[in-house]
Order: sequence, then structure tokens, then C-alpha cells
Amino acid sequence: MDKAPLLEIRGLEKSFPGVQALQGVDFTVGRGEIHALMGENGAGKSTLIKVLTGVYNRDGGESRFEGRSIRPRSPREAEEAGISTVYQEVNLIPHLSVAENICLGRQTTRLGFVRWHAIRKRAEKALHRLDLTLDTSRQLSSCSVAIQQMVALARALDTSAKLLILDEPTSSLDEREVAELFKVMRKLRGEGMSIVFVTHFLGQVYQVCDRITVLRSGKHVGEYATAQLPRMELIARMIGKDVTEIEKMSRSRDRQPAPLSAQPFLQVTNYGRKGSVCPMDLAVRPGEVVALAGLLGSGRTETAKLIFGADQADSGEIDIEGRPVTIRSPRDALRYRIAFTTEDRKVDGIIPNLSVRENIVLALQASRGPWARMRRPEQNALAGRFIKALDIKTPGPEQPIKNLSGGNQQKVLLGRWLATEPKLFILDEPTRGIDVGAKAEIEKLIDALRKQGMAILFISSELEEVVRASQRVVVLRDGQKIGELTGDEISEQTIMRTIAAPTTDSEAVHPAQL
Amino acid sequence: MFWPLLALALLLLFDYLFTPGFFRLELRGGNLYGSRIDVLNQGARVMLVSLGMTLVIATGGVDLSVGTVMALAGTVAARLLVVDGYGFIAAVSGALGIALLAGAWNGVLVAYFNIQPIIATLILMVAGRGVAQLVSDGQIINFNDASMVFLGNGHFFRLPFTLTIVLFVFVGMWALTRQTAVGLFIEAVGDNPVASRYAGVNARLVTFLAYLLTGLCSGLAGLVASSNIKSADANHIGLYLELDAILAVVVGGTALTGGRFYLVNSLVGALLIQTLTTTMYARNISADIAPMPKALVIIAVCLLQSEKARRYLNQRFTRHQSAALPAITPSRAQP
Amino acid sequence: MKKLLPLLAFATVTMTLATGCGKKEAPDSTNATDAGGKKKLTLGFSQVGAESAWRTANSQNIKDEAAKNGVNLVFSDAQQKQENQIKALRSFVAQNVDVIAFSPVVETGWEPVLQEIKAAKIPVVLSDRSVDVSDPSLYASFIGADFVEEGRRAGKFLAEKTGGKATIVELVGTPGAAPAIDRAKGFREAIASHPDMKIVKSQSGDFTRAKGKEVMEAFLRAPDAGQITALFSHNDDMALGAIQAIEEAGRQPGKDIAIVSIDGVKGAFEAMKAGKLNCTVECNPLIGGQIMDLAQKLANHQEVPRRVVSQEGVFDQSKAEAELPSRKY
Amino acid sequence: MKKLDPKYIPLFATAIVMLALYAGGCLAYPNFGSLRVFINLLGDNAFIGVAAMGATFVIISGGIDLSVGSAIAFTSILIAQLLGHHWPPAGAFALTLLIGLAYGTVQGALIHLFALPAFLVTLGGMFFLRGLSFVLSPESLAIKHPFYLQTVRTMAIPITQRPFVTFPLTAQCFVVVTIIAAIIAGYTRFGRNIYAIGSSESSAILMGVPVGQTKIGIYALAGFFSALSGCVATFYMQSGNPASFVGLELDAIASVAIGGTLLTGGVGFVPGTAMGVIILGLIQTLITFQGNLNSWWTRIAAGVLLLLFITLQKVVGSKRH
Repeated sequence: MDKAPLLEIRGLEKSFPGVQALQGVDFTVGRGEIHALMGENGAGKSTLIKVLTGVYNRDGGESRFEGRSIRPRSPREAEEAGISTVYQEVNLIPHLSVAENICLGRQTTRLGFVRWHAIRKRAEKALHRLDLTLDTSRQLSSCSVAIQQMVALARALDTSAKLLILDEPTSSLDEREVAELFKVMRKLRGEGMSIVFVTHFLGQVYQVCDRITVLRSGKHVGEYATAQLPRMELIARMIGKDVTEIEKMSRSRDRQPAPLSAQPFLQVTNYGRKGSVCPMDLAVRPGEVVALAGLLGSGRTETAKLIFGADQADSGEIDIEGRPVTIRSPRDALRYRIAFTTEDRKVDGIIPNLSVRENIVLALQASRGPWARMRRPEQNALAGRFIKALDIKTPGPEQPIKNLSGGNQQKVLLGRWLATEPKLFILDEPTRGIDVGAKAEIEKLIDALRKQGMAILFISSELEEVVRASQRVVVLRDGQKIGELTGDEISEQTIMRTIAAPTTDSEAVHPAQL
Repeated sequence: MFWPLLALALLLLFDYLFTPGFFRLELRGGNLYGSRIDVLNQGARVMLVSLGMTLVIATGGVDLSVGTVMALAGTVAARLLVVDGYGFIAAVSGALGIALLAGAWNGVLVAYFNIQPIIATLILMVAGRGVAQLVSDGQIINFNDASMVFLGNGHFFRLPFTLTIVLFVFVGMWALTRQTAVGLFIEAVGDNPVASRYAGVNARLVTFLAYLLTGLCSGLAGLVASSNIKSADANHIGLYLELDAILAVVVGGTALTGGRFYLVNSLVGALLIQTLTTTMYARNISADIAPMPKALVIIAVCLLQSEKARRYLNQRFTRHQSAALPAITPSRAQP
Repeated sequence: MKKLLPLLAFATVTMTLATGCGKKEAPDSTNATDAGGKKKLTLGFSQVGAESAWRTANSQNIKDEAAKNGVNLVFSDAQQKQENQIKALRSFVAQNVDVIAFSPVVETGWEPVLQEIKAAKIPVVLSDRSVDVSDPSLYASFIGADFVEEGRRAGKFLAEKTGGKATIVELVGTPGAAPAIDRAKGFREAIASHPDMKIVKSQSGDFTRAKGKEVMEAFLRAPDAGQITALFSHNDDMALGAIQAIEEAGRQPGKDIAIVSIDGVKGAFEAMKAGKLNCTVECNPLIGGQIMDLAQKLANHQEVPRRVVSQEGVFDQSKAEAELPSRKY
Repeated sequence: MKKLDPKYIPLFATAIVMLALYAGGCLAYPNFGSLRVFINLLGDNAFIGVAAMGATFVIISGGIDLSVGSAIAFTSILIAQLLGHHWPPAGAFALTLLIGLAYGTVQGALIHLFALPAFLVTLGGMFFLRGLSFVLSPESLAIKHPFYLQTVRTMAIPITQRPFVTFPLTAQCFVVVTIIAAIIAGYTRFGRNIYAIGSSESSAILMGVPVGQTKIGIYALAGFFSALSGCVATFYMQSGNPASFVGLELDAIASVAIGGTLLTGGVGFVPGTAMGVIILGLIQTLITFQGNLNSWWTRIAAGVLLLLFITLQKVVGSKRH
């Protein structure tokens, strides 16, 4: 890295309505290096990449590529400048052939007509650089995800790319496929290409990356040489902690009482779903908060969805209060008094155009069925009660929920489920994206519910919160349960250690680095 | 509520000023009589169908087969009365039975087989009229059964009896959707199907029910339409009525993307459409040209309701960004 | 190459169809024969649709007469679409029928298909409606009512009935259809000599009852509606619809407003009996027998008259009661 | 032969249905197998075929166009009027096609720029053009221009003399337009972009496909094909009729669906559409040959086929996952 860096971004700003996604972010990528871009949810990784590749327009800041100032206005312009991207989920056209996917938008033409022969040649050539031979006339959707990923990579290589951005390319690959991908990445690096590698698999970062840039909450945390940043440190940077500080305050937590009952409300055994959650055991008792901890993509949300019946399990049993049951849909879950607030409020939480009142009564009404409509006074009383109890800031119960702030929307959703008087409450990131005051209130609420004897499954990426709230912590990594902490074991440090600890069976992918 | 009423008011004002006789109302043969009564009477069919269509559109779907279901119901009733010699009750039950069946058919295809609503209902729209022709054996069946004729021609409290039917259906529909939780569920499913499912709503059943009710409404409209001319004409009953109904619902402010629905507004929308038609008749404009102003009304109202259109001018400055973002196409049909 | 595959498949399939089945082409080889070995006449008939009671009676009569005369009838309903009718006619040619008869949906646009039929040497009988073609040899005979005469008779009756003084509204048939054009023409001829008879409004009711009613309602809404004293309807169905509209308007059809229409369907006789309709000029739909007769002659290369006018009368209320029982349609 | 790609299954089913119907007709009715019937299938359905090509592109892109029938009627009456006012045919065609292109562009722009549902916009287009046709002329107008009286006929290619069978201009148009459409779909960037948008619009954006331009272009193309179909229809009918071609959009959509095009977009075959058109034509012909079936069986059969093919698409589609 004797020459000037390939890409140099200074003070990048980008905001969306209500969110400052990037605040003065710097990012530098040298020539011929693999550079990891790390950060938890909401850190601004994908925004940074989308600005870089022209999907979004930036609000401020500067980016220089090969010494020239660039400002691509579309993915195509970015490609022309030499920046190619492989996105998180394979963003290709499933119904078209492999060859076409590689060349779409820049097909070889003669007199305006597409030359299929030339396109296939090009595609084969691009795949060849990845040491891959395959029938390029195959429909993409008939290929495995790994192959699709390779096709996406080939597409990126088909242009004369100098910088390749891989946005979480490994999330749906198995170990062998990941190893294959890494081989290709190293080969490309050898050819002088620079690669930005976005991933949440720590092991992988230490396996292939030369340097690491960490973002948190839209801000630049730091840039480090991989070899000089121990895993523990990296995790600490990502979640915004200082390792030494954590070591010091390892006993900062007042011990919380044991659960009220020994009989678990929910007991899952060997419960899993291919491709998302490895079979695992999990129990939640009344009066107990069990936290699911792990980094992004560790399978926390997937586990919750499985228990709630939003996804269907393909192995294992589930017992409610000691009796075996089947939960195949959220309606089943509701029948067993299980509640679930989802991670993504906008997509699967709020009904945006309906009022606060209607959003609150919806689940209770659904559990009562369509014919036993709650009378209006009852609805008003219910809505009023939760608006008051949860201190929901709204001009009134008839306000469409979309007009409320994130924190208040979250409270409405909590209210929706509390109205059904659940026995098990699954809370997936209940405090994400809401202000500090509301956060504290929600934490207090969780504690109060626990004391009332509710069983709570709590998911949060903020370890501090996890430690404060839970009696038991189940640690997940890569869709697998890798540990369970109880009582005094629960501290940010131990959780991080568990996450960072190498496991014997995946040694090849996650080498010890701590 | 504001836009359709304003449009209706403007149209009526126009008629008041420029269409002589439009506002005359008199008592003839003991019944109220005049253009405005015509609007109500002729508009009854559109109103009936719009009521059902409102629910379907609220779930994010659409039902193209309403006109065909009208023809089916009318023909079945006439056939039972005239050809098979059954009584009035049997005829009406038969007609409404077939209408419910048609609604159930659409509902199953959309809710349980996940076929896009446009296509699923297109099947019945195409084939149904053929079935109606078979039922009538290709004939126009004339009938004189007094009860049957009363449905579309009788008077009640000096007003056309059809209005009573509309009122009855409206109240029934209102009770069914607003006095039970069905309305809330429909709105929830139409607004955010995933979140509704997570909240425990049986989205499929709700969708199915919407199509079923639309079938019933169309059946009633078909009875009224054929009764009005004392004959069942499988070719012509309800022709293009689906378009008027969709228009009435959209003008009434229920978005084609689903969600909140407004039964009363749909009725206002239906009246607006019918007033438009009647005005054109009264002004001696051929009925054939009538679709043109209707089309302009559709597009104008939709543009007014489109957020994107409203923001369009503001966005011109940051045009590039909006072009790069995926256009939000409101199609729930995608699997 | 892959892109071409479906196209190639398609081409192959069509080629196979064209050549494989094409060999069978053999003129006149396959017409049905009856038990006696005598060649059975095949008649292709393309009907307009089923838009009115008159039309369905006409269809039924043609089917009945074909059965009675031992004619092999290929009947096709065009659903009031000209494009369907053209397809049906061309299909008749392909089927090698002996004679083609049809009632055109509209007057225009028949030149090419009639030329094709002529090239195939199949005689054509126009039933009930005429066509607008430059070459008169394109059809052999036209059987049906004289629409102009019908219009004249209606006009004459109305002139007598009202004493030559009337404010008339007119319900026109399908725009562009021969009966609509000719009936309007004949009616105007007949009332031309009565300066006090005026047509104040004229709109299409498409020959259907529903439209007839709707349009009449609109007529009756106009501020000068009170002056309307007579209605001329191009067919009975529209008149029947209009009668309903007039009754709803609180006026007495047949008395306040004199009504004359054309066709003579059963419903019209019932209305006359009830005093609601003043007169219907018969347009006889029972021309099936005559068509069969013409077809037989044409198949045997006999001379046929170029114009056959169907038998019809004018019925007013006085004759209605006596005539009603004998009306089948 | 490689393993059959599942997306071709509906297409093969279409071919089989078409062959079966044809073979059935040949067996059941004498003369059904004649060359004339076969050519009639192309010639009689040419205007549907041409319009269905436009609909194919729209549906592949995941949209819908309901204005087809009205657009054809409008075009036919426009041409009749222009020729009646002594325009030269070439000028009349050019103007008509231009208008078709323009109105398609407007529809596309409304759909893309204002995010209005295609269904609604084209419904508006359907109403508007139907009304406008009646403004141009309330009744059908004969076209007496010599181009129509002679040239159209002389342009038919004679095939056999006894019996005298020709390959009419309409059928020629159908074949040529099918080939052009197939080339657009398979061999132009524009065509490939349509598939990409229909399969995954968000991916297409990220892959640098000019989505907005293409979407507007699709509707413009559909408008153009509708206008072209109107021209073909005037060759067929030698008249313009504002009341004609009602409901043709449904035939077009049904043909496209029967031809194996996925109604959710992304997969579609131009030749399949041509086969779909022919299948519908075959059903109609069969019913005419049968001679005493109610012609409404055509509609019922079309509905049943539509259902069958949609079900087939669902089954094939779900297997792929």
C-alpha cells in the first residue's frame, strides 16, 4: 500500500426523513486489499454502499476514486467508473439465464441486436476467472444460491471493475461454499483488485480481510489492521463499548430473583428449520426473562418467528405448560397466549393507516374472532388504558399510527399484545430506533411484566440491555445455540466471549483469533 | 369524502344552471318523479355493486366479474320463473344462490389459490356470460311475475323500491362490517397483510368473505336490473358495470391498493357516476360517448389521490434520487 | 440458439399442421348425405345475435325449418360482433357449405368476405338485413322485410292516428344497421307531407329493451317533454321498454303518447291488448321456410328472385286481441 | 437434449393443446384439415394476434393493458375517417400509428411517473378511447378507398388455384408482427430489460436497467401494436366501427396467458402468444363447424382454458421453489 488509496471517502453525509443515516463517515480502501466493513444494524453499512454505488444520492461529503472525484448517479455509472457490487440478497433476475444475468444492461450488440453467442462467451470468461465452468444458458433460478452468488460475482467482474463490493455475500452459503468464495477473493486480490467485504461473521473477517472499518449508528468508529484488532475489541467497537471498561464493570449488575415457577411455560426441543435455525432446545419460565443474544444474522429473529409460527419448523417439538402442541401460524400462537413484537415495525408490525385504537385492539379482536366485535366504549377504554399506561404520545386514539414516532409506534404494538394478556411475550428488538427515554420505559415495563409472572423472550443487540433485563441468556451464532448463561455468568464480557469463542466443529471457517 | 362530494356538487350545480328540467321534481301517479329520482333509481345497480366492490378493493383486490354475475343472477331468476315455473321466492333464492356461488369461486381462487384478483375474476367474467347464455338457452326471457317486477319498478314511500333495497343492503353491509370486526380485519389485511397475519387475523377467510359478499351484491343488482325491464337479457345485463363500480369506489376514496374503506363514499361515488350518465342523457349526448368524461374523472381523481403526483413537482429538484429508488407499484398480487 | 427454440418449435408445429392436414383438401367430397344417398343440402347461417325477441324467434324458426326441410344447418351466432360474423362466413367457405345465408350486423364492410365467398362459388342469401356493397353480384338474393316500407307504414299509421299533428320522439336501432337506417328513412318519407309532424328527438336504443327504457326516460326528463305526443320505435323491444318509462313518468302510453313500433312480437300484441301500444308494423321473423326454399333452388342452380319481400301486415289495437293467440314469438 | 427447463412446460402444454384441438377438429369434421381453415386461423385472428403481441410485453413486465379493444376500434374509425377525407393511405397509417404510440406513452408515463396502477390507467384509456371513437363517428363507416378495394386483395399471396386459396394481407401482418415481436423480445436490450423488470424490478434497478424508460416504452409499444392491430382490422373489415372489438383485451390477455406467459411477469413467449391466439381461434372454428352449439361456448372454453393454464403456472411455479 505504497500508492495512494483506491477509494477515499471523506465526511459522507446522508439522511432520510427522520433518520441521519450517515454522519461524516470516512472510508478508505487501499489498492489490492480486502477491506471489511463492519457494524451492527443501523450502523450505516448498506447506506454507505448504496451511496457509493449511486443508488442513493449523498447529501454531503466527498469521494475520490483513483484520485478523481466521483459522484455516480446510478449503479450503472458506478460500474462504468470501476465500482461493482454484489448485493446482500442475490440481486439478479431469477427467470433469465446465467449468461444474460452476467451481461444484462450491457449486452454485446450488433446493429442494435443482442449477440447471444458473444454474451455466452463473455459470461464463460467471467465465470472462468472464478474457476467456474457451468452451462451459461441455464435459468438462474435453477442454480443453487452459492452458484447464484458466483454469478453475481461474475457479473461484477464482467466490467473492468477495480473495486468490488461484496455486501454480505456469505449469509446463505455453507462452509464449503464460503471457502470457495474466499479462494476466489484471494485470487482477485492477487490480481490487484480491491474488495470491500461486508459481513457479520467475525470468523470470516479474520480469515480473509486485511483491514477493518467499523461503523456505528451512522458514524465512523475507526479503521484497523485486522491483525492488530482482537475479536473482543472488534465486538466492543461494534457495539460501542470499551473492553477495559467492560472488564472493570463485570459485576455491575444486581442479581435478579429466580423465576417464579420451575415448570417452563414454553419448552422447545430440537426445534429448527432448514436454512435458518439449527435444531435447538429452549425453555422460558413464567416470571423469567430469557434473552437471545448474538450478533446480526445469528438467527435470533428466525428463532422467534419459528416459535411464533410465522415460519414453520421442520424438526422438533414444542410444549406449552408441559403439553405438546403444534404452532403452525400466528393464530395458533395467539391461541396459546404467545405474543410477538417484530423487529421491523414498518413491515410486519403496524397497520399504517389504521388508528392507534384499531392497532391496539387488533390482536385481541383477532383472538376473539370476527363476530364478537368489541364495542366502541370497550375499544376506547382499552386504547385509553394503554395510551396512559405506556405513556403513548399521540394527539388522540384516532390518530393514524403512521403519524407517530418510532418509540410511540413500538408502545402501541406492545399495547396491542398486552391487551391479549399473553403468557409468553417475545420481544424482538423492542428498543431499536427509539429515543432514550422510551427505551428506559420499555425496559421498566419488561421488568414489571416479568414480576407479574409473564414469561418473556427478549431479543436485543444491545448487550447492556440484555444484561440488565434477563435472568438467562441464550447465545446464538450462525443460527446455532452456542451457549447459555445464567445468574452470575451474565455479563457483557461473558456474552461477548461466548460469541467470539471459536467452536471446534467450525474451526476451518472461524479460526481462533481472540 | 370531500372530493367526491365536491365533484357531485359541482356536477349538480352545472345541471342546475345549464340542464333545464334536471331539478324538476313532481308527484306523478303518487310517486316522486324527476331526473334526480332517475339518478337514484338507475344508480341503484351501481350502488349495490359498489358496496360489494368496496370490500374487495379494500382487501387490495378487484372483482371484474360483477357484471357477469349480475347477468347470471338475472337469467337464473327469469329461467326459474318462466321456463321452470317456480315461484318468486324460489327464483330469487336460486339467483342469489348462484351469485354466492360465483362469489365463493372468486374468493377461493384469490384467497386460497393466491391467483391475482384481476386474473382470477377475469376467468368468471369471460366464461360467466357464456354460462348465462346456456341458462337462458340464448333467449331473452320476459317475465311478468308481479313480485319480481316490483323489485325494480315498484315504489315504496313514493320512492323507487330499488332505493329500499340499496338501503337494506347498505345497512346490512354496514352492520356486517362495522358491527362485527370484519371491517377492521378487511382494512387491516388490505393495509398490511403481513402485519395482520402476525396479529392473528385470518387473512384468507377475510378476503374470501369480501368476494362472497360482492357476489351477493352483484346478484341483487342483477335481479334489480332484469326486473327493471321485465326481462333477462344475458348479453346486456350489467355490461361494463364493473367499470362503473370500480370507478365509484375509487372516486369514493377507497384506494386500489387496499386498506381503509368507506361504504358511504362509494355510494356517493356511484351517484356521481350515475349523475354524470343521466346528465349526458338529459343533454342529448349519446350514451356511447359517455365513457370519455368518465375516463377523465377516473384519471383526475386518481392523480389527486396519488401522493407521488402531489409530491412530483417538489421532487423535480431531487429527481435523480426518486428515479433510482424502486418505484412503488402497489400490487399485492405478487407472491 | 435457446432463444430461438420456442420460435422454431412453433414454426415446426405450424408447418406440420399446414402440410400434414392440408392434403385432405378436396372440394365437395364430404358433405353429409341422407339415408337415401341423395345429397343433403348444407346451409351455413350466420345470425346477428340474440339481442331481441324478434331475433330469437327468427333464429328458432330457421332452425325449425331447416329440420323440417331436411337441410343440414350450420348455425352460428355472432354475438352482435361483425368480426365474429366475418369469421363465421369464412369458416362456412372452408366447410364447403352449399349455400350461405346471413343477417349482417351492420351494412358496411362486407366486400372482402363476400368476394371470397364468390370466388369459392357459393351463393349467398341475405336474410332480413341488407349490405352496402358496390358489386351487386356478391349476393344472389335478399329476403326480408322492406324496411323502408315498414317505416312508411308506421309513419302513415301515425299520421292517421294523430290527424297529421304530432311531436315525435324516435328510438333508433343499432347505429349503422340496415333496419335502423331504412326505417328512419321510410318514416320520414311518410310524414314529410304533414308539416305539423315533427321529430324532436332521436337517439339509439340499440334495439334492446333496457336501452330503450333508459333513453325514453331521458327524453321524458327534458323540460319540453310535456309536448311529446308520439313515439316511433324502430322495434318492439325498445317500445316495450319505453312504455315502462312512460308509465313511470305518470303518463299513459297509447293515450297521452301515441306509440308505433315495428316487428310484431308477442309482447307488442299484449301491450296493444292492454291499450299501451297503438300499432305494430309486422316484420315477420318467420322467414326460415322461405330461406330454405331459396337455398334449395340456389343449390340446384335455379333462378331465384333477387329480392323476396316477406309477408307482413300492420296491426293496430283493434286486431290485437284476435291475433294474439296465434303469435308464437 | 438437456433437461427441460420448467419454464418451458406451459409453452409445451400450449403446443400440445393446440395440436390436440386441431387434430380433434380434423378427425371430427371433414374439411377442418383444409389449408383454407388453417389460413383462416391466421387471417381471421390477425388483429387479435397483433394486439396480443403488445399485451405480451406488458404482461411480461408485470403490468396489464385493458385499453386494447377500444384502441383498435378507435384506430379503425380514425383510418376510415381519414380516408374518407381523402388522406392517402400511407399518411393515414402513419398518423394512426403515431397516435397509438403517443397514447401508449401517456399511459406509460402516468403509470411510471405517478405510480398509478396500470390496471386503473388503462381502464381509463379504455373508456376514453371508446368514447372518442363514437365522437369520430357514431356508426360504422365503410372504407371505399381503392387501396382497400384493390390493393389489399392483390397483396394476398395465392397458394393454390383449385380451390382458390390465398394467404391474405392480414395473415401476413400477423406472421410478420409475430416475428418482429419475437426479435424485440429476444434480441434487443429493450426486450431483455422487459423480462428483467417483470422478474424483479428492484434487482433490475440495481443491475443498471433503465427501468423508467423501459416501462414507459412498454406501454408505448403496446399502444403502437394496438394501433397496428387497428390497421389490420380495417384490412379485414374494410370499415371502421366505433362499437367493434369490445372485450378484445380479454381475448388478448387470455391468449397471452394460454401462451405460457407468467401473469406475474418475468417469463413469456411471443410464439406462445401466437399459439394462444390460434387456440382461441380454433375453439371458435370448432364451434362454428359443429353448427348448432351456442356460440357462447367459445367464452366458456376460453375461461376454462385460462383457468387451466393459470393453475399449471402455479403448479410449475411452486415446484421450482
